[in-house]
Amino acid sequence: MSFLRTLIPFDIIGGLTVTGRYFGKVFFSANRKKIRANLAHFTQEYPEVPVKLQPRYRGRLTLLKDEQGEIKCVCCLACEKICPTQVITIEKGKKEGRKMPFPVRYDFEMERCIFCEFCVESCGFDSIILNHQFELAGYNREDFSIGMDGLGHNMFNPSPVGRHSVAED
Amino acid sequence: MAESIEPQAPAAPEAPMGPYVYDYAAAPFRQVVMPKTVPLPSFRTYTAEVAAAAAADEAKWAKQLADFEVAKTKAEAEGKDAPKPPVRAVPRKDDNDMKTPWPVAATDADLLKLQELLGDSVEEIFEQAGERVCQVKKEAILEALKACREEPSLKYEMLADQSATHYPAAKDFAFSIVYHLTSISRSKRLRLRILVPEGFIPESACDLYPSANWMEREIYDMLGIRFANHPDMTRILCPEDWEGYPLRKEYPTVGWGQRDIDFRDDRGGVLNRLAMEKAGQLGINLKQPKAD
Amino acid sequence: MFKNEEMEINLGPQHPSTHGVLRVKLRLDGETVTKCTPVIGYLHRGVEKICENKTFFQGQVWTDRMDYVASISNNLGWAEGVEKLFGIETPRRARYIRTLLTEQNRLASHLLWLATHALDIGAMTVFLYAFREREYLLDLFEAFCGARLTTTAFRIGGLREDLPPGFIKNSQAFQDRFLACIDEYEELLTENRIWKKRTVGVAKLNAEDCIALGVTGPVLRAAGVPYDIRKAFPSAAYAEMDFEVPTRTEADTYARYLVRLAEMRQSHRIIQQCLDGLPEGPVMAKIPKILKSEVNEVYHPIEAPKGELGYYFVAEKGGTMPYRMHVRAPSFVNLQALPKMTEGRLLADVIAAIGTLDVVLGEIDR
Amino acid sequence: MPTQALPMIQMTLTQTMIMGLLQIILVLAVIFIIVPLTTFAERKVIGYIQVRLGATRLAGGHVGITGPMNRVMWSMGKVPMLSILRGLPIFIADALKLITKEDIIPAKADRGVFTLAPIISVMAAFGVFACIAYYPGVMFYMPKSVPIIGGLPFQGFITDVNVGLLFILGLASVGVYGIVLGAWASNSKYPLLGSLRSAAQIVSYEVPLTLSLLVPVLLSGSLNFREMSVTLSTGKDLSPLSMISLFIGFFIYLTCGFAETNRVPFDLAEAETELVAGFHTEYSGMKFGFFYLAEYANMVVVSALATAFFLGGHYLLPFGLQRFIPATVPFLGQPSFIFFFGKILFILFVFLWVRATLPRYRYDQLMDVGWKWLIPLALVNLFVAAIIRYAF
Repeated sequence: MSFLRTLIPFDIIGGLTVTGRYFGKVFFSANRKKIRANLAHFTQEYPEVPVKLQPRYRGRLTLLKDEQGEIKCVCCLACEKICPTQVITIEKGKKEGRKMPFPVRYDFEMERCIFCEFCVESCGFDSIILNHQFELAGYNREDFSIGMDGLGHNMFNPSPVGRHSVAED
Repeated sequence: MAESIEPQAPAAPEAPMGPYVYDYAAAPFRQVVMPKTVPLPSFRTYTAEVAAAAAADEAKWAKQLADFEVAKTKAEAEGKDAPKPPVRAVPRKDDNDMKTPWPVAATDADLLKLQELLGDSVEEIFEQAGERVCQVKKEAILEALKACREEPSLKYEMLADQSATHYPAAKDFAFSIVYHLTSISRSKRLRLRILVPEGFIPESACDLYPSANWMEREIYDMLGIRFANHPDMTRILCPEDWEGYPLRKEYPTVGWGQRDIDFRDDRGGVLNRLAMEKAGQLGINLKQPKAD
Repeated sequence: MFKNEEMEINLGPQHPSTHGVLRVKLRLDGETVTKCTPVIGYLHRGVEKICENKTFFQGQVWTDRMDYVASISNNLGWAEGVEKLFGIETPRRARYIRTLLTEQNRLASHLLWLATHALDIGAMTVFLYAFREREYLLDLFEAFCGARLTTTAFRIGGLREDLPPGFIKNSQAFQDRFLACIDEYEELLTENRIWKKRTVGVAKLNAEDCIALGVTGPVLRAAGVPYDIRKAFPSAAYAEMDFEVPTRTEADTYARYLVRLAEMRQSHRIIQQCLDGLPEGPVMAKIPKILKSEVNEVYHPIEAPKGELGYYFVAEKGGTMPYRMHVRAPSFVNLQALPKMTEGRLLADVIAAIGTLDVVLGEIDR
Repeated sequence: MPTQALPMIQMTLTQTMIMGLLQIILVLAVIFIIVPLTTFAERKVIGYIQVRLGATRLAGGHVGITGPMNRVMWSMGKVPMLSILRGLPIFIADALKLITKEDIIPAKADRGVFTLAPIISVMAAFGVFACIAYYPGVMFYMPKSVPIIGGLPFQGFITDVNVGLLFILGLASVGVYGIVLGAWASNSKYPLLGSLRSAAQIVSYEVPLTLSLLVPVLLSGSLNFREMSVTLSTGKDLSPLSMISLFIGFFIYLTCGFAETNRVPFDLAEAETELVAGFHTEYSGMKFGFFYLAEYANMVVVSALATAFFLGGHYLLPFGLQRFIPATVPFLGQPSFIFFFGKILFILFVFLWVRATLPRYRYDQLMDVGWKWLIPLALVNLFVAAIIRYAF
């Protein structure tokens, strides 16, 4: 009996059935259905179809402004203290017509950031968030050092490289 | 013609990498803060501390009473109102879910059995945070491990973990080595502890528990404690030629050779100013980048 | 007339099937291994030293990066170890959610193990099928804590936030389809003659050797020892869960494969119980903002997917940082058994043995 | 039947050479199309089996010649048209990459042998195609207007050797020298192990392969590729029982074919997870490309042999079942180029399908399977075939 079982490879046929079934499924569905339909394959066609991120996704650190366009940060330095890799540097300053302290400098070194969101957790004024950017690559180290000034590449705007990953919230 | 006579400007020194170059040996993050205390949990020390604290509290109270008496008699003598009698300070009770686990006297049968077996070799037994701790003399560790492993009422079959801690502030020892034993059949755990001075070579547990092989190599690698009769006492995680033992307290957190050059572009010269200030305070040799 | 020499060959540190930067020095007589020496340390980052300089709150992010395949298990060990150090009682809902996530992470880790182990042995399709399910789990982690691998999921005293809306529904959707997926892997592998030939009787390690070498986890259970820390020293909400500890007695690679598949089924069961019986209540205990420790030392073991993961803390009086932190990494101890498993066997069995030990180099080298 | 008897036409030497050259060019062109297409198909088939899409980036993205069309399709929320062919140009890209890559020869390698080895491999693989009949007769006649060769028949094979099968088997086994020599010459440890495995494997699997091919030889009574193919396919002179023998022989042959071409589950010579890349670890550039070409050409050869001898060759039905369709039926009863290539493509698909499904044998187990199972089985099958041939 076992001799026959060895001769007739039912086990291998079983495996081939599983893979063959998937081949058929994907072959007949992959290129015919609309995007976001119930596809048999699991590949996301990433640059063409935007990635769907969860609301709590931890991306790049961003400073927020309130309705008047005023920076919300009041320089309590909680984020600077709690940061496990010390990537935030804040310098306190004064500004005309503002009672609370004002950050003259808010520097963020993304090259060492580990995206743990401790800074956001420690912030008592909801003045920072981690946005939904995950495409954060750069060509040189200066690209990873982000401050309050700088054209298009600062703490308020999303990084210019991440064109496909900014979520709408 | 005038140009050719003019002496050539001396060649500028080679530009340092990046905006700043630190004197690594003197860099602030290298300044190691050595611990002042010996955080070695021990029921004996704890009871002594509690007793001392209670005595101090009592003495303070007695002093307050005495002061009050003095003040009272003084006030009576001067005909003023009597001062308020002192209130004994009640320890502040925090409203939170924390119950600090203090060491308590050993009541577990295993610990008592171990003390009975080993006799004088046992220095201390106690329990803390639900864990059984037995501190034995450093020469008797092999004997203690053998007892734990082979005594039928103990039967700790597995050496789950072995590690060591550096106590530079301690006087008569430098390291504690802990052995975490597990009894799979009885679902129990036990911690054996020895205190060894610098340079002492404890016996290896490899013969009794082969799992100690790599753990002891790691201890040697990280803290520099050698073990006698170990089959292969070499470094395991660091390279063979590594200098120093990283988990000792005098070893700086940032290893030798790490570059501390800031690669960010300096916005408005703020960083430069800050760094110069800091360097001036610390007396660090901070070269300025070449101006171009 | 002919010179007869043994050949020394370096398997790694760059090699397709050493799961990272493991280097195994092999001495080969033909294809037979006569001596096998694992060399580790290529990924050593000094986590223990770093954690001595970070507060109890901050140190958790380094645990993500040890066993990066099962980071939630590592987070659980850290959080519960620190809670044991301070004597913090965690709310019941938090413990249930921790159990839920840890078990989901165990599934993710075992799926990755199955994927890479099968790929090592040559079955490349199981890799993608297992990754498909793992992707779903990673999306769940992303929904809960915002990251897929480096989760930093828990906080000392409980959780940062409650479960996000839709989490339970999505988990239930995963639960409903997962058992069929395991059946699919079994269809591809369990009865396959080549798979059986490559795994049955390969890399044996009997119970005595396992215990002597400190080997824990599925490798020990496949040798017939029903030692599971979730049962023996229950933490989180495992004491309230109803599950079995699957064991086999063959102690070979095939038995470990079956044990891990059975464990995935048990994890599925635990997740279902967590989802059904999730209690209401707060998720964070009342603790002071800055934790100051007393002189204490604890060793807290949990059952990570690879075996016993232990955190050993020494705390000083009034300290906000651990005086000493040590990790008992399961892969580190398990890897000691590699020479015993492979010496005298063929080169291809070394690959199977590395795969069946399920080593993660981030955890071994720390 | 017109296909049975070849027209005997006296040709001059020049005419023979020119016709031969034309046929060689045609065959080479077919090889150079089908082999890269196989690599593309490998990406796609294995991709689909593994619930992903395979290669889609070339001619599938927003840029390039097909970019505008794709952009429109994506913006409409649909995957691009012709998307089953997305990524098709990758076989051109592959070839370009291999040709333009730096050709590294390790410092301590034996330069001559190192260069010779891939050439041996690729020559052996391509030489085999000389004896394969793609069509068992005249495909068409050259038009009269062509000078010198006007009016001559263009046959569906390069040469019609009387001992064609022997030639194929002999030349195919030369291919292993390429692997062994290349690995030895690279003076490295992993290739050495790979080549030892490969040599042992090919030597052991030649035996059952040849034994399983002896069944068609015995049944058809010929060694000529074209004659064997025609006899076995039409099944006119064969006993119906010979189908059993052919059926078993087919599976033995296919198993040995997997081993001969070093494909999963017998890809020990280049077992990626054990020996990094096996015998071609040190090869790069077009030298590696030659090994690559040889492997896929060998796959095509194995498929062609299986098609011709077991699966009914140029006719529709396999294992001599063609006898049930009379030759008078228009398309199905006639030999056709399409059937032959369709079956080759199917077996190539099986190669990929099996590659995606099965794990890999261990070295000693491979030997076990070869010597303890396949050789006895092939011998028994041969014996059965002999009985069928002479008793019925």
